[in-house]
Amino acid sequence: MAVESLAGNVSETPATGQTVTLEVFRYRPEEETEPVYQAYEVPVHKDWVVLDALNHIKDHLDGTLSYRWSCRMGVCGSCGMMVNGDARLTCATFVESLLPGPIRVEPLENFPVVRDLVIEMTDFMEKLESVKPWIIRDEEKPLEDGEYLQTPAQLADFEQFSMCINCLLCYAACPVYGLEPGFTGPAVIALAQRYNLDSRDQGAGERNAVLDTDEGIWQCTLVGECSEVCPKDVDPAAAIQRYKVSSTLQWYRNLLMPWSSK
Amino acid sequence: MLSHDILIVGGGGAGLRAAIAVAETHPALNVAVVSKVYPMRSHTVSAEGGAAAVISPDDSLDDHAYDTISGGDWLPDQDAVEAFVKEAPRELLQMEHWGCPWSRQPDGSVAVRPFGGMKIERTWYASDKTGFHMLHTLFQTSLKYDPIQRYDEWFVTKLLVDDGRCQGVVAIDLATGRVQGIGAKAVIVCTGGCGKVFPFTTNANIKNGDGMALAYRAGVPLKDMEFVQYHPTGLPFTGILITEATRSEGGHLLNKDGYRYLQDYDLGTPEPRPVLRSMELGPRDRLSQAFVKEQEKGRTLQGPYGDYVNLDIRHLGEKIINSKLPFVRELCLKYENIDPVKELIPVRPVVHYMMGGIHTDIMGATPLAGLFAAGEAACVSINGANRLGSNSLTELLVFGARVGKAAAEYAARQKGNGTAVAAQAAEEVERIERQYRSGGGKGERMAEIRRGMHTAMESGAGIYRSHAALQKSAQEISNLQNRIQGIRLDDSSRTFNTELVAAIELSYMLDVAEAILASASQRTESRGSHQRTDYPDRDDDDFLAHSLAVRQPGAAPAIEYQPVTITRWPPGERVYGR
Amino acid sequence: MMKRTIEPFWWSLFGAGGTLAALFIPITLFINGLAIPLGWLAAPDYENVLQMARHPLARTYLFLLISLSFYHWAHRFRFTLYDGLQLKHLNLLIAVICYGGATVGTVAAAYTLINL
Amino acid sequence: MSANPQHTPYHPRWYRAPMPIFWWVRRWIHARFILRELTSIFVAGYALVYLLQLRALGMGPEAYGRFLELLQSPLSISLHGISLVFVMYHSITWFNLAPRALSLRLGGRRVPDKVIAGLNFAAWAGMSAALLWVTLTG
Ligand SMILES: Cc1cc2nc3c(=O)[nH]c(=O)nc-3n(C[C@H](O)[C@H](O)[C@H](O)COP(=O)(O)OP(=O)(O)OC[C@H]3O[C@@H](n4cnc5c(N)ncnc54)[C@H](O)[C@@H]3O)c2cc1C
Ligand code: SF4
Ligand code: F3S
Ligand code: FES
Repeated sequence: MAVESLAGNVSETPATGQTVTLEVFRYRPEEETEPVYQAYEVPVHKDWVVLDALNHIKDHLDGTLSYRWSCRMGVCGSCGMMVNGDARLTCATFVESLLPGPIRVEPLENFPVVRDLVIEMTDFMEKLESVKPWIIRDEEKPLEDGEYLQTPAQLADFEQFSMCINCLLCYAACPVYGLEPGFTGPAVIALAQRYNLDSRDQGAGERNAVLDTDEGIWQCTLVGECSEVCPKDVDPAAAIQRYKVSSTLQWYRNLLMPWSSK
Repeated sequence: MLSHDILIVGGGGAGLRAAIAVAETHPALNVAVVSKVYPMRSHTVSAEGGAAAVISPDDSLDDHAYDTISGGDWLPDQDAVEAFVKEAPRELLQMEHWGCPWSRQPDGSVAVRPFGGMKIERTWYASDKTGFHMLHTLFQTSLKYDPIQRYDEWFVTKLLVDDGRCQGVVAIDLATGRVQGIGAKAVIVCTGGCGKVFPFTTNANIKNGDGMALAYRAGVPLKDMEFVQYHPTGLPFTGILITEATRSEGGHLLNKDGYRYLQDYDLGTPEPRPVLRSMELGPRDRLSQAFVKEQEKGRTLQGPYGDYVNLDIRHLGEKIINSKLPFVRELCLKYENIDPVKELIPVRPVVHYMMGGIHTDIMGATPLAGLFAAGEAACVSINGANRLGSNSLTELLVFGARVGKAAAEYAARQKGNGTAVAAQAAEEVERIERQYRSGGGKGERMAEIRRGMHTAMESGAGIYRSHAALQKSAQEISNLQNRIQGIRLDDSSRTFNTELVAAIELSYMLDVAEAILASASQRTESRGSHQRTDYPDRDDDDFLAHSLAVRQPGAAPAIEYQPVTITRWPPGERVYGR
Repeated sequence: MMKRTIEPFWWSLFGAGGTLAALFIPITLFINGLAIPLGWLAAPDYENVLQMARHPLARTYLFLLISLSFYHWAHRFRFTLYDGLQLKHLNLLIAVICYGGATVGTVAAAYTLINL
Repeated sequence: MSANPQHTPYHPRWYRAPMPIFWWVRRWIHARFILRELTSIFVAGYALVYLLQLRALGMGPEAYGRFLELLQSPLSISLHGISLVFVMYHSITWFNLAPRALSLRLGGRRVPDKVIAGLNFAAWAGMSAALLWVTLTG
């Protein structure tokens, strides 16, 4: 007979008998101008992550709660929220680690809230595009000539910065972004650095125009929280810091040898 | 009404590749990508293992074709497979030129790894986050093409068809709740698979078969829907995938006695090192079926979330695991609290992939003029009765590029939309508006219907199927089709109303479920992933053919058949491990 | 390519000052501000100290340490005022006070050390 | 909840949480950051004291003696005590962050961050010992 006992519908997993309270940030623009907190009592299941608890609320208690999620495996980057004040991926944060609760769930900080736990992120998308995150070359090699060779060491130079899932936790954690919404911000700078450091790319100069500016890297005061909260160890703070070093060297080079710059 | 030359529904690997193909081949055309999630959230992001294409000198296109065809139990169309294997290397190279961080050999050339069902190592990989890197590379590259516009977080509810051709869609802008018709000369559906029809799946929340249902409702047949791939190694409870690369790097599957049980199922004899097309590197359908047999013999282990077996990669050592399978380790540590360097990984078969989908030809055109499809939502078909691991990511690229060109050529020849289309759009807008207003009502919760569907699909369309179970499930789905009419929606807000979206997705899934069950019950043979306990043998006389499910409003779908295209590989026995 | 910003210049002074200060200030402060006044260490002889401080290398070291520490402060404090007190709108005024202060300190240090 | 919120269909009114002026007292990690930034006051403050000491040195033995006496006052001792804590905090945070700015590779492999930070701390200890030695023997 077929595989019958496939449990996977997360709401049907064994409960421990305990319950926990989720205090969820609610904001319904049609009804209220200020957010409120709504408490939900949710059963505790071993192996449940905070996202499972939210799904339980949505399925069984209150269908109006809105939030984003998709992969439930920490790679699509959509489920970032503030959990007890920390920026977290809710699909990677176990309920058990937060007992006895209550667990406070809020939208990511520093972003406008569209509704409930859904934040507005077009600002981020525009910034992402502004740094030209694609391979820029003076001359493209035809496909017939095969791949650009890249040694494992050259790959390692930028690999870490290519791991970003655009979850925005770093933006929620960075107070400078909260204060200065114009700040390009950690993930976008890390992405620019990912291309700058790629041996196949020649576009660093073009990206500099956006990054080596007061709204770019020079806005960052190395709070470092961005790297602390990053679920993928991208270490955007390091990306920014190294960018500052290379920009500074370039600055002095231009100063001392103006003829060498383009 | 908004309007574009080409509208692509879906911003996953297939959709983005198609968009770039349009922008590159017909830069004068204006192309838009509509996606219900930001493109980089699409489920392509979670693919781990790799993408197949012939690159090493001892490999050949014929070998890749043969592996694909035999892996698909001779159901793939061989002309499509030949085109696929031929264009695959170029597409992956193109990804390299666009910046995809493929893993490398010491000399700097691209590295390949072996994969299940493959005779020669030909899987390109970017660590074990291949899909992630491909999707982000495609998305970031797409940003450089000005003709490509995006509708991020817009949810398509209907295809507009008039005068025998598809001329646009209606979609909800989630942030504002505005329902909007978008006209187009050609529409390409790249909405991905439908794993969420089943309860236990590797698929993300967004994989609801939307595009399949949209096409099906527009009268386009769904092809080979009975072929649902179970991946042999998912984590119990979450269904998170442990990539096949664990096995290609040398992982072993062990039953409760620590025995490599695959040797009992005609998959070869155990060797300490991985052997291609043998044992753990057999095809997914055979491995998943072997699990069920072990289960019947009582040789699996019991856990809180059902039976499981163990995947052992400890002998690979920490270094290999960290360099080649870091994501696997991360997932195990984060979601199961086990360290695969020291511990066994509990795994069980899990619904993973749809071989079937929207019926298209080799260029991605559907029988409905102006409607095209590619990616997991489509069935070309190269996957036949069982897809080989790492062929899908390549398929997104090859057929994404093809469909983009084909749609662009078609669109360049078309004139604008007729007036009837606007009226149709207005009608659909009104229908959705009514649904908004129905919020706050009484009735059954959506979760009940979903649970009913899950139970029906699991018992009827699991790894092994039978006439009786399929009939019962089909009846159940038809009941659910009625029940969903009266479901309760709490939310009447226009702003980011995810409940309304989920309700529409559920209705899509019921349509897809109906097609799966009907196709499965008509196919009275066993082939690849479709195993009938009552018809255990392959039957080439009657079923060397694709099933086509055609929607019949208010009744079960009609199933038609279309012969498989055979070019150079006459049907043979599938041999693994010998 | 044209540079849009002079930030790299301030930042390099900030960085250099931060590093020198991190290496040398704690021990200098400990010796001169605590250990000697509290009698844990014997105060070195006046002439000796003067001789040592007059060495060209010592003068250079002292100049850099003191001046760059000022610039380190100027840069950091400027941003602390921007962020910590949200005074970004006083941008120019704050910058003039901070970097100006450090420059005055630098001139004073140069004057003192030359005339030592 | 306030009465009568304005909302036009199709234009969601976003909620923006205001950032309070003293945002950094709400959370320890942010307070820690502000503390780190404030160490600069103590760095510059001590640099000034040191400069004054050098000035006294240049003005002759009496002036220098008076300055040393001043340093012995309880007020001076306590200010120096507090300052020491802050400048130490500066050094520790500075060296811990150093790996962020530096990416060294040796034989094709990146030098681990811990090693870079460790080298920094070693340099700190070495320099301190050297200065101490100069003072004692000088
Ligand atoms: C865990 C996992 C691992 C895998 N590993 C591999 C592997 O190693 N190798 C391999 O070859 N294959 C692998 N696969 C399979 C492969 O990843 C998928 O088949 C493929 O990514 C599907 O891509 P797609 O572009 O067709 O769809 P998706 O990437 O799923 O994208 C679908 C798009 O359609 C949009 N969409 C859907 N419905 C609507 C709607 N109604 N309105 C608007 N937009 C809509 C979505 O927003 C999304 O942008 C894996 C799959 C899974 C689940
Ligand atoms: S850098 Fe890290 S925290 Fe920031 S968006 Fe990327 S993955 Fe998320
Ligand atoms: S937290 Fe913010 S200030 Fe810089 S180091 Fe990170 S971006
Ligand atoms: S749901 Fe995808 S990252 Fe959490």
